[in-house]
Amino acid sequence: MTATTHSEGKHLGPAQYVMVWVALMVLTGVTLAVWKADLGYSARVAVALGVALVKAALVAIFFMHLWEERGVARLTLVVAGLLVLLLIGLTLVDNATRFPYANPPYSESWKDAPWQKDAPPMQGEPPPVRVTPADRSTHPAGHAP
Amino acid sequence: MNLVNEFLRKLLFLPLQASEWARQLDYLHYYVFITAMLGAWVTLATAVVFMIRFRRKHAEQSTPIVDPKPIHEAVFIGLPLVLFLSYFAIGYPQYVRLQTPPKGAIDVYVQGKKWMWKFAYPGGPNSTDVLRVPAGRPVRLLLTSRDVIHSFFVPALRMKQDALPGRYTQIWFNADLPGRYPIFCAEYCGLGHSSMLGELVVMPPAEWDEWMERERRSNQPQAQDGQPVEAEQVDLRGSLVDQGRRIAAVQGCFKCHTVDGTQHIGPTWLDLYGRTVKLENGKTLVADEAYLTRSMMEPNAEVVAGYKPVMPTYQGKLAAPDAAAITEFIKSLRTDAPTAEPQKGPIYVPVTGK
Amino acid sequence: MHTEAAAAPSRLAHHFPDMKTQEHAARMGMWLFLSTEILLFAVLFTAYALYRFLFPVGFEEASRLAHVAMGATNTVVLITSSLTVALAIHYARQGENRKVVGLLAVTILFGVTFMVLKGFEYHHHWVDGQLPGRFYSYSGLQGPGVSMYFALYFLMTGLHGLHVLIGMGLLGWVAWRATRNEFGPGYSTPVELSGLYWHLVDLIWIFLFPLLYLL
Amino acid sequence: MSPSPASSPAYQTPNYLNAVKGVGSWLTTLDHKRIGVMYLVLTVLSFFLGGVFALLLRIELVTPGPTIMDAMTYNRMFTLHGVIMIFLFMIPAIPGIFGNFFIPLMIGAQDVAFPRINLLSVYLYLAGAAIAVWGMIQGGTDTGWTFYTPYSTTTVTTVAPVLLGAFILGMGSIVTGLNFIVTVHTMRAPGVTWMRLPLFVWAMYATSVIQVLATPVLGMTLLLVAFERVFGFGIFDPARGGDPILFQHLFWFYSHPAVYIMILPAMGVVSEVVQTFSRKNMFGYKAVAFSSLGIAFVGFFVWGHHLFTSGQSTFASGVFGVLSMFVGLFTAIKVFNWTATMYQGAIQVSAPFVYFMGFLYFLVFGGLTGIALSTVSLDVHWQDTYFVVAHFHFIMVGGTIMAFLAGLHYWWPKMFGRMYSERWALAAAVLVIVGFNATFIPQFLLGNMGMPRRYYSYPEQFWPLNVASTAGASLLGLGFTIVLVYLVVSLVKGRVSGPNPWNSRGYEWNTPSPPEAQNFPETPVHDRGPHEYQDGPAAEVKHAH
Repeated sequence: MTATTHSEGKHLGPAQYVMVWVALMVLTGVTLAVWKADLGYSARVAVALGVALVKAALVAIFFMHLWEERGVARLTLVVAGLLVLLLIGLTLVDNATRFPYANPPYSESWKDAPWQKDAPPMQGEPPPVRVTPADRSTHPAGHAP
Repeated sequence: MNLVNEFLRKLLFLPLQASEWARQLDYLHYYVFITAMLGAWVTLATAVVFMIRFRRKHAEQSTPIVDPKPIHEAVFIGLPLVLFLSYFAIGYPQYVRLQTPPKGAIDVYVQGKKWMWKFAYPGGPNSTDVLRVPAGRPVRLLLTSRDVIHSFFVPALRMKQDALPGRYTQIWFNADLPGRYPIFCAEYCGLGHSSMLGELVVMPPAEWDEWMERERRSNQPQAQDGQPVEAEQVDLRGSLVDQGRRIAAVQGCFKCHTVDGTQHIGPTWLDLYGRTVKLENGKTLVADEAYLTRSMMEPNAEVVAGYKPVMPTYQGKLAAPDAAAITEFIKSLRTDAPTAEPQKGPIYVPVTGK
Repeated sequence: MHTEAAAAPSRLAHHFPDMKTQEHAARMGMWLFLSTEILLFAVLFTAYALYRFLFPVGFEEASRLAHVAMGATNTVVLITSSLTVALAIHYARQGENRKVVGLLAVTILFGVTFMVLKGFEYHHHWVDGQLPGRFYSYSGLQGPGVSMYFALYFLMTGLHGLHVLIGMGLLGWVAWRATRNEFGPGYSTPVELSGLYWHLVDLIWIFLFPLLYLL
Repeated sequence: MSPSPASSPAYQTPNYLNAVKGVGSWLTTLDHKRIGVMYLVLTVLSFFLGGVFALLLRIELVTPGPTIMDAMTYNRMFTLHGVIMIFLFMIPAIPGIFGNFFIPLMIGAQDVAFPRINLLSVYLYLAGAAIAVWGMIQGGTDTGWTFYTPYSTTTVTTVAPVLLGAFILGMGSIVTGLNFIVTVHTMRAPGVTWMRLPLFVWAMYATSVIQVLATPVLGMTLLLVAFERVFGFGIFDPARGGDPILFQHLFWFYSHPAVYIMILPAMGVVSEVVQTFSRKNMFGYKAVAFSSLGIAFVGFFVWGHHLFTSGQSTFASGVFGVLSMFVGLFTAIKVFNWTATMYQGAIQVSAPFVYFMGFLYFLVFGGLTGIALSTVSLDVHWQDTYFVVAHFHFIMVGGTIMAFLAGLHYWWPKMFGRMYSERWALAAAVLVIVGFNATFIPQFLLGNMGMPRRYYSYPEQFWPLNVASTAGASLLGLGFTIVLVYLVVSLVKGRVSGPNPWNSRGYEWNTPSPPEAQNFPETPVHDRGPHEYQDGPAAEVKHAH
């Protein structure tokens, strides 16, 4: 009897694994390069998430042998992924379409609150401070792209 | 229609309908009730008839295989689906109407707080636990909460909306039946949840206008439990008493202690200084500066009888001058003390509706 | 009683008809477990998505405080460790237990590297007061959403780091079994399962890295 | 479970109960049947503990003001009632007892796929229960079982142990579900095709999918609440920009599907009961089987109908509202098919069937009130009132517990080889059903009147209906106690049942009662579906080899 339950002839060898690894490395490089180039917010998000998806697919299909696996494993992964999207998606749909001031104070949807300054004070809430990256340049960790 | 409405309303134990929206909602309620009852009882009666009709004759009785035709399953799926979707088709537009206040609605700010409702009207007047609205005019409520989630519920309006801490939710109504209706808190909020009761007073419009005018003229907003107001925040070097009040508010003392003598989680601060208090362990002592300070730092060492040892320690959170300021503030809270200048509550600015 | 010892000669538990079914069952169980892990992280991803949506400026500015160089190094380290695990599984199926031990040792070393780098990052954030929620005290960046970013940063990387540690433990145990020449063409399930777990840890990092460092 | 005297004929034959003796053999057993029995003992204990709390709560509510306890005790008690009933009884009971005991017997397997992990789930249950109970002794939680933030993150009571307990119980639940999915996939005996799978197994399969995929979300969410309490990270803290509604989204993403974790196994049980006692194959087998999967699937899309008044957006409420109607649809399909199964059957009206009829009644009304509740605008009035309380007790107690009792009576002779007293069983069944109606119908009316839930005291207009409800609850308590007594008595004094007292053709009845330690000496091979009664005597089961 052979090694595993997998159907014969589909096993990957070390060479293929190394090729996948090279692809993953290249993709990591692409992400970093795009980040460095700073092509703008939406491009950065799209590239970063798109590349992450491709990388994840490579790992799942080749390293995790989804390629050779029976249908159940694939189904499991796909269903789990879809549920994650469902949870994120519907939660975001709610927050995006709510009565704006039902979102956390000073969040994006409060931007144009016409009565924000006159609204009754709320306990324990921080004042809306602008982001002030003042001493970042002197900071050792500072490294704006 | 009216008779049928009254009959079904009483049959279902529903309270009075104080707005047109409530009436509309009840019509949907009746529709759902009648169709669901019909469907349920037809199904259950069928089951009972089968149970009686097809009793077992002998132990090894064999039965035919009865498999459904596609039409059976189609009916089983189609009938309830059509019915259920009709509920949604009627109910959802109603909900949208409830969530969309009309232009020109009177805005009232509602603040839920353990365990009371506070209402503030445009122009300054405010009240606790009693919401007065004019009959026949739309009112928009902007709800918020001071601590945890509360839910503003008026059964007579069939209307409920959660009040969330730190942000606003809205709802509106147009009560058209003058009268007094209970307000409940429907979201569990702790010890006093069931006593967080309020009253909605729907007044004839002319009466309400008069009341409002009177309130505005004597626009002396009441104290909000010592909560700091903007005017106070500006003056950082106020008297020790004022500092004490501010620090106490920031530290959240008023979550448990009141300054007006009402019972809460902790003893009230009104007239506390110099009072002889009885402790949990039977001893008595006089609440002096030393005791008050000790209570902040080691709150559970000497607990006043009748209270739970739930206060967190402020050791390390309160600097010594701060503790002294709070003590001074407590000392200033005396019923026999001459009244200081009236405290200013937050001023609410009207909000234009959609 | 079907203990490990009783099943040792054939490794076939009494309630399975054959090895093939047993291994299939084991792998299916592992995949289901991995899906629970994905949903465990989904909670944090949802919180991240929501707060990023609500506080885009705060999150963007805060993510610039992340140490991209170390994060990128860690990405490379984890991806490479995935390769070594994949190779270890390959050789376990061939019965080359010495290679398995070596590759797994390298993998664990990568895991240690990852954790050490992570420790440096944590240390920097700690020193600067870039901490979650009420502990946030960094004066260089203040504003809505900033402390939330660090709350999520620490929760996500912390949970991930915990998984790395568990994965290292699993791989160590498997490597120890490989030193006893246990694996071969007929039996390599433990290597495959702990390998799957390690790959999942890598998979999650592949998403964490751009989300927390680059966006 | 005290073993019977050796002289008793029921236990003269070797079976799983007497195969190995001693407490130690039970604590380390890998036998799925013994694990099922352990779950039976543990969950029934929890049920009665939760039931005592329920009765105390009802007594407190007999008068509008304080009756027997103060508000703090009341708040802790309803929290514990909820936590115990949901996490320690509803979720683990039917999967833990009947799922463990009967899935392998039904699919012709010798055990579940991972017996050691199965035993682990019992210990996770014990550990979770112990930690939660320790939390109770420490003072108890007063948040309600929903743990809504920011109340749960700011209350002064002991919340963390209960959160941790629920987290561990969740792990046990995941492990059970994972085990069942793999078992059903890999261990079916020859001839047990997917389309011959007993409907109980189908229902358990769908349940397991939910358990595996939804429970981690709850676990992580509860951990975040604990983190929030201990460290103040601010994920749900409104003062730090956190969104309390996010907690509700995450919580209901699990807890709505969790309702189906509780009711789907019940639906599976009654599918078996109605077939056996009507001597009929299921009308619309495929519809019933696939509607289980349909419920599991759609159940994930509807969580937002718990948030209609929370500040959720109007649009999101519409999406969740319309999707909720489809969940009701799948339940309706099942109800119609069960009813149609009785058509041209040969119905034996014994205790399990009476419970089935009770189940049907409660499910129809519980389900329809659920549909009414998810009608978006009506929910605005009913949300957080006693109407909701009555609705979910109709489904949970009326549905799940009726089915649990139906299954317990149906499978009791299989599990222990003894018959209970049929007369007492019928009397108790009637008492339970009447008591249940008397308890919860007044609560529907209270909800219509507008009485909010979790009320320690209430205005006087709610008084009469509360008294009625409490009276009903005492009947209900009496009924459950009678069931417990005659079932325990039957273990010692009950008539020996023989292998198949109901003449059922369910696959699980092809074993001796009680079954032997090894389920099948030879792997069974089935050439027909379960519950085919169209010809003469019970079908012979062929054996391989």
